Amino acid sequence: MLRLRNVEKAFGDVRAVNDVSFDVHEGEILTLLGPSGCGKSTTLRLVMGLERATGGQIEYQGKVLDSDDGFVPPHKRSMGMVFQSYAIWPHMTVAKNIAYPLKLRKRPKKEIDAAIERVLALVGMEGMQDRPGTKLSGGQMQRVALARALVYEPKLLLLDEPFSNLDAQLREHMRAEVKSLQRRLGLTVLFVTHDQTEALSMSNSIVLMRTGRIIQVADPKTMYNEPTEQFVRDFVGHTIILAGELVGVGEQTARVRFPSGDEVSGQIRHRETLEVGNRAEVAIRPEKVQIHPCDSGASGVPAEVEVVLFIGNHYELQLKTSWGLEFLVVVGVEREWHEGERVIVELPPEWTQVWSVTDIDGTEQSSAQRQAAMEGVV
Amino acid sequence: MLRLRNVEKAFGDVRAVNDVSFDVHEGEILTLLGPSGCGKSTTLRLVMGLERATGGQIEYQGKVLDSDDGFVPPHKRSMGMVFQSYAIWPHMTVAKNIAYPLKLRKRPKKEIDAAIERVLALVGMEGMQDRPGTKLSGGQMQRVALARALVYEPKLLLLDEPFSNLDAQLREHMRAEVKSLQRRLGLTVLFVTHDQTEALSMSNSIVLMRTGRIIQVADPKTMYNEPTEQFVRDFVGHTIILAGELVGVGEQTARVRFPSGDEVSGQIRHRETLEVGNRAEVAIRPEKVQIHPCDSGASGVPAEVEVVLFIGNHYELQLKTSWGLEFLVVVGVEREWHEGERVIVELPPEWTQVWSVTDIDGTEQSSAQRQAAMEGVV
Amino acid sequence: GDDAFEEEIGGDTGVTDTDTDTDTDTDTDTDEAAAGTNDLGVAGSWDEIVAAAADEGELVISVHRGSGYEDWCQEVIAAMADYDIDVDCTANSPSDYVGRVIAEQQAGEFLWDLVVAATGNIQASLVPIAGVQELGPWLDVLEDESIREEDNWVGGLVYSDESNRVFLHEYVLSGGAYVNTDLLGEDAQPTDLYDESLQGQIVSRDPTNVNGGSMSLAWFLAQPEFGEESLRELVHDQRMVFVEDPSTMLQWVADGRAAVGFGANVDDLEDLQDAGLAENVIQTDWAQYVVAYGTAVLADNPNPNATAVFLNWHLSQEGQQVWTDVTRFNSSSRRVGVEFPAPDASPQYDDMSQYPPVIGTAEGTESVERVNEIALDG
Amino acid sequence: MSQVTPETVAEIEELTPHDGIGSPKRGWRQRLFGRVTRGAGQHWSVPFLVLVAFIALLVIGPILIMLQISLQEGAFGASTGYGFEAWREVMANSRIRSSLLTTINISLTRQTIAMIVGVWLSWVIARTDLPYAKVLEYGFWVAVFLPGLTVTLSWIMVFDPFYGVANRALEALPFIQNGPFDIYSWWGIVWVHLVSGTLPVKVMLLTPAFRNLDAALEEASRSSGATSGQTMRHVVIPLVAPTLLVALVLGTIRSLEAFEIELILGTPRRIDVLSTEIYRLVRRSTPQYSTATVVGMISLVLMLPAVVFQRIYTARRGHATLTGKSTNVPRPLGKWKWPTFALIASMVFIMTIFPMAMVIMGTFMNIFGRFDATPTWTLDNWTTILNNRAFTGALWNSTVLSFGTAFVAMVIFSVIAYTVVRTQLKGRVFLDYMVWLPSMLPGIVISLGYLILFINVPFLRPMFGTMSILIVVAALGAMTLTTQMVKASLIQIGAELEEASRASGGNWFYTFRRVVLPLIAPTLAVVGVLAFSTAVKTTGHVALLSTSRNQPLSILQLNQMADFNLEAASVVGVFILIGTVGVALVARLLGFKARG
Ligand SMILES: Nc1ncnc2c1ncn2[C@@H]1O[C@H](COP(=O)(O)OP(=O)(O)OP(=O)(O)O)[C@@H](O)[C@H]1O
Ligand SMILES: Nc1ncnc2c1ncn2[C@@H]1O[C@H](COP(=O)(O)OP(=O)(O)OP(=O)(O)O)[C@@H](O)[C@H]1O
Ligand SMILES: [Mg+2]
Ligand SMILES: [Mg+2]
Repeated sequence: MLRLRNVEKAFGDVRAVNDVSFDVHEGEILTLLGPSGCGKSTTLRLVMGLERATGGQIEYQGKVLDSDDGFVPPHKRSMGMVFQSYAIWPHMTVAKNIAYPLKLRKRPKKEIDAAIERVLALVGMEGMQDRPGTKLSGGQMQRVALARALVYEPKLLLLDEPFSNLDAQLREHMRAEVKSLQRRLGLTVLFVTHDQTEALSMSNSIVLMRTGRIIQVADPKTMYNEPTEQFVRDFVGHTIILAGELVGVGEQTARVRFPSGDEVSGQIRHRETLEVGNRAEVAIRPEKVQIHPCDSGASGVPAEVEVVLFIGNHYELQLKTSWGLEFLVVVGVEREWHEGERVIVELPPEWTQVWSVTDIDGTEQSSAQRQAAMEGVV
Repeated sequence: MLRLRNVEKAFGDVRAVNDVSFDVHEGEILTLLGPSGCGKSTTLRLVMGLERATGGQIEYQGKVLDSDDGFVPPHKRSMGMVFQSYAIWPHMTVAKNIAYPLKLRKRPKKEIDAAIERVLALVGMEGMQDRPGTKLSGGQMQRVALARALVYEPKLLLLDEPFSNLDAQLREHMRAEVKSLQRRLGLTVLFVTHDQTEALSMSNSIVLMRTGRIIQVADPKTMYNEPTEQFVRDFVGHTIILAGELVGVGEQTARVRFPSGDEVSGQIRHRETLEVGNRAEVAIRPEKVQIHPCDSGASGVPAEVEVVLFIGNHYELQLKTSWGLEFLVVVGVEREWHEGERVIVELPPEWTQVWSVTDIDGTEQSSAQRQAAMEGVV
Repeated sequence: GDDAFEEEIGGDTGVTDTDTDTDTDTDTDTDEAAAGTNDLGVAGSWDEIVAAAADEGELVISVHRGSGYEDWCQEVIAAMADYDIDVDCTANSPSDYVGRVIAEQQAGEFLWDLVVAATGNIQASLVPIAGVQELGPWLDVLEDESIREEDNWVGGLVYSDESNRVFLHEYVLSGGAYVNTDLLGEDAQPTDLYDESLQGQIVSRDPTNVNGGSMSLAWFLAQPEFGEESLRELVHDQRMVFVEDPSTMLQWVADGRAAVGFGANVDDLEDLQDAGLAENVIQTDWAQYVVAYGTAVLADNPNPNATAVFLNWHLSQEGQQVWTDVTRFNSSSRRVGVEFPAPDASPQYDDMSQYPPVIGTAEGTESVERVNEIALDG
Repeated sequence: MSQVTPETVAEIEELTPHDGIGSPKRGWRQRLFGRVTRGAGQHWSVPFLVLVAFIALLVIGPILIMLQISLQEGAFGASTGYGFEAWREVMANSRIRSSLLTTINISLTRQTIAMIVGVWLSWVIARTDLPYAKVLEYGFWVAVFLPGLTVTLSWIMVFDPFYGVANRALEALPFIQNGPFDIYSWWGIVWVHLVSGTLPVKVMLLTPAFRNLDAALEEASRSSGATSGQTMRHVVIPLVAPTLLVALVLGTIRSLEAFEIELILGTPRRIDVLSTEIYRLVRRSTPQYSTATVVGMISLVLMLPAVVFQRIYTARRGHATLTGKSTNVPRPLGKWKWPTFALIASMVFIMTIFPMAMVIMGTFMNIFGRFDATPTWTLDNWTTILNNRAFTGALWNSTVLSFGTAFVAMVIFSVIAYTVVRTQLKGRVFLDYMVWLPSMLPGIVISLGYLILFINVPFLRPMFGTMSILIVVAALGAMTLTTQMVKASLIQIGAELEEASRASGGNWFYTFRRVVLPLIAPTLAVVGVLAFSTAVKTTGHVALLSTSRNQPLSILQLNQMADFNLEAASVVGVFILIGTVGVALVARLLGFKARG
């Protein structure tokens, strides 16, 4: 339905979007994911026609929207958009903001009134019709922006972090509503979010971007379980990374020894770069790790509980290995953990991956550097 | 350190903040939590002095800031604030935005330059000094806003959803930085967030608000495990609610029978309102529920798996009981679940609570109403 | 010099072009010798002229700006309506008017038939470039023979200069010194003004402005016993004070802020005295001057027959009586037999030599310019 | 796959938002004219170029004509060739040099005071919880419409060194012998200018700009520890700088042009300014157009750098201050609330109520300001005017002229402003500069240029003698004000507000009408009303173009003034006042309604 081919957008020297190609199929939810400033909003703006691409081609429903030869203006694209900055018209009331797309389409007044009421109820703002657009709380503005995009049921919805200022309940509710709307009306949604839960749970496929480029396109499960790059692995979900020395490389698995002498084995990623004797990274999702009391006799890496964080339905434990590496794991609430307690961390080999060590600059900077920067401040 | 007493703020007819009293102690992180539009931002603005309270009194470090008798203007309050709307000055570059509070304090140029560099590194935006304030992505603006508030190390930091537009990685990083800064400098933080994880994990105490009023003030664990009201229970974390008939009321526990004939027992909340024969609500956190395959012989409520959502480190199952009630549970990834599968839901009595049925309008409207509203739209 | 001058006129007025268009076969403007035989573009007999005038149906007149002239326009419109001539009568300030006419004529546009106004500007600017026609031939075609007779005009057929283009039909007596009788005697003489005690006590409408007090002061130039040097002395050594408007000047004199004032008309004084003010102020019979009002036909005027009909009415005794009745308070006419509304305030037509050169004639213009220069010096 | 038609391409490309910010390494050409052509950047549009050419003809035409006149030697109309005689004469003239200095001095003093006080006033009116702010704002509007001459005479009554009531009152005090005030002085001129126009106009123009300011930007500054003054200096003023600069440059241009007050108050002390010099030159028996034009050109040359600076600064720093997240929270004045109100209300009294009372009273006075006249009161002035047979026609002409001008100004010029701010069309920068020109030569000089232009250009010639020519000329007179002010207010509006409309399916016109127009409505109301009142009061520009058929009230008033019949002229002034005040009221109500 929507097809981007080698799309590029440069603002002067800044290449906000660089050689981006992907397809969005009818009726699907595609999520753009990536670190702040990676070009997600710019991509949406290009699709909407609010910016003209400096290169490449955008097609929609078989028509070329943007190429070297021509450009279709936003109002002829029949898409709907929620802006990251809301773009609530300050001179209109809530009702007028929402009625706007319908008035444009010359719908009868009665229908408009009914639609406003429905959609306001949908976003939980009934009775706020006559509030001026400037006298709303942040979340209310965001909901009005969402209501305005939903009210006229465009075929393609572009949502730029539409729930970022909503509380969890409302956010879940809105997610469900959007998904349900999308199913009922067969809408296609191009979605930008910084919330991984949202990205993983809502999307049919995910486009992961970084500094303007696409790194991986995949469905949520694949992206989570089979990241093609370290950057993807680290950006999507949490990963515990333990560096050690490669002591054995097999067909599918490899063994790594940690400074403490403990060894673990795991699945090989990017085999070609692994050589015995080199340093390697052992990566595992925190929820796959098993934590045992130190007297349980389980095998694994010994560590000490440094911090216990309560996150409602689970604990986050900050652990520290004997050689000083710190990492977080997530554990259930069945058992209480205490700071200072010694534990054994079991890394089940089927969930453990072994990567060669490369530069990790996914977030533009290593945490060590950041740490240094912060020390400076205080 | 900061003390609010019966603070009230009315905008015309709208009582945005109503009879709010709480204390923030030196060096603590206090989080304001509540549904969108409940008056969180307004409370922060009152503390900052951007609005004058229409009633009550605000004290800070022993001085009265705002009362019927007087008012201390914002610039004399030596607090720092991150605005929900960022409020980046469009006529200044990133560096100038951040330097502003320091220039006001007449710090030497060298010190300012160093501080800017440090704080930009801290928010992961090094090298963006000379970017105009308007040519930034949403997340970058938010980080500049944060940097601007952190750079001059005010004693009291007011943060209004400061991470809402950041990706998970960055958000976690920023959280850690703020917490670490807060510890090092002994800052006091008054924090608004819609992210429960953030609220539960970062705060020393939480103030839960609703339509301008305080509902509960407690530390995170208490709030999660011992909500004083249904609203708190439902707002903080997820709750599975199963309605049934009270068949037995004991000292501490009660038994409830569901339409299917299955019975469960749980801890009593608000005893005085419970009477045998009445309808009652059985509430349990989704993570406390145990799901067993239907052939496992476990006891509990039978249900069918309707939807399986993959959330990275866990699954969310939407289940449906035989009498048609739908609810979500969270399960680990050890086992794959299939849509259509029949399961047994076990409710461990120690985590199960029994509440009397009252109006639940925590989010201003029941989900049934919302559902109805939405059907109307499509 | 002269050749270039002639060329300029011929070229710029584009008369040759217009001639072919408008059936006039002789060049009115460039060849003065041929003016006598000039075909004015009027029909043969008077009846034919009147008929042709009705055909033209239009007449465009510019009249002096100020009170009464609009009323005169209404009279003209009424009178010409009898001949089926529609009169477009516009009040213009003469200094604006000449610029306008020159610009139009240079563009080959000949829009005006007649101008009836104070002659100063016309004499100075239009006469030298033959922007107005020689009037004699026009008088020759008029039905009313009395108009052509020297005896019917006091002083004969007088023109602003020897090119006989602007016919002076009215002299208005103006000026005089205005003396505060409390400070100076009723019979104050011009020599009294040189008394040291009057330094800073003499006020004049700004003589650096053509229409200001310069005309009264020109009187000093014309008197053999005064002349240029003593005028300089009067203006500079006696520290004459300038004001912009006559009413202020008179009020200053009346209030004793000045002893003597120049640059008002007797009607200005009369207005004040009617209101019971300035009763201690008298107008002297010295420092009076005469302004000429003239009638002229514009070059290549568009409606020659109507022009003739108008002149026939305007210069008749009846027409002159109308002029005298409706224009200024102290208006008069050179036409014999016309009654003046204020005979005392009218010039003594039989002895014009007692006045300085008539303003509106070539010499008058020159002397005013000299006063300008003297006033501007210093 | 269907391709886009060229028309669609043209349509959108015109409307692609642009920004004036470029990399720091730009050459003077770019700084002066904005971005240079680059691929998808600027583009051509034939209809737009035709419009630019037409405006260039109307704007540059007269100036070239005036330039030519300034080079003519000899009397106007009898020129003997071309040369620099007039220029040399002006340069050598020490009087003109000192007038130039006085002009600069008076203008700068006035503008500085008006700017400082005006910024404060409009900020208080727009951004705080000042009681009756809208009423007070309207009070300043009315001050602008009062007839300048009568107001000047009213102030003479107060500050005249001899009988001025202020001096008399002070002399009643035991230790003061002579009242200290003298209206016939440099400061007297400055004062009357300030209260009768300079200051109220600033308030009028600046208030809407402060309204379109997101309150959070100010709040962020105060939260960072800035005092109100610091916030003003570092945040508020830079943010509204585009509007401030336009108001400042325009104000300066206007003050170079004004001469009535200087003529009355400056004459006794021989305080001359360039505009009075020009006035005198064209009033000579042989009008000295060449010299007058040269003097006019001097003020143009004086202003050019300011105009260029204004454009460069705005292009570099023009930033949206009204975005899709804006909040509008008035700043509480606290205990200063009522004292501030009292101060501003007394200013409104001084600038509006007092002079307006004097103007109206004056029309019923036998001799203006003379309460000792018998009879003191009379209806004669009214009967004179009402019985004037030209009155009804002139009233009608004025109505047509002023509504026509306001319409052209608001509709056409706001589209031009939009084009300049929001598109990448080739020629828009040229247009932007050009728009300044019509106000840069005094009306009294440029009117001759218009006359010559209109009779010499074949397709303009038919307008001659009709109302349309007056409307065109009056509109040109209002062009700078309208275009530049609307431009400045457009700069304040975040592009996303328009984008949201286009994303909702609104085409350009719908978006303009429903989003842009309401947002700039307050400014538009101000400039519309100013255009209306300038048109209704205009004399200089149209003096040479009106005939009896299209003569407006203002020219009729001139006829009264020619006789120094101030009282009757005031009657016409009252009609003008009533019309403008009424229109202003309606415009305000509509403007605020549109704005919500
Ligand atoms: N200037 C104003 N005038 C009138 N009502 C206002 C104004 N500002 C806020 N409100 C209302 O006051 C209530 C509280 O607003 P506030 O901004 O404090 O909410 P909040 O808790 O921060 O919500 P959110 O999470 O959506 O940001 C809201 O219902 C809002 O609509
Ligand atoms: N108008 C502009 N001029 C120059 N650079 C820009 C402009 N707009 C955005 N950028 C830059 O382009 C890059 C991509 O911006 P974009 O808004 O698409 O990011 P994003 O992925 O949406 O980020 P976020 O999650 O923070 O919203 C950023 O580095 C940003 O600084
Ligand atoms: Mg973005
Ligand atoms: Mg908020």
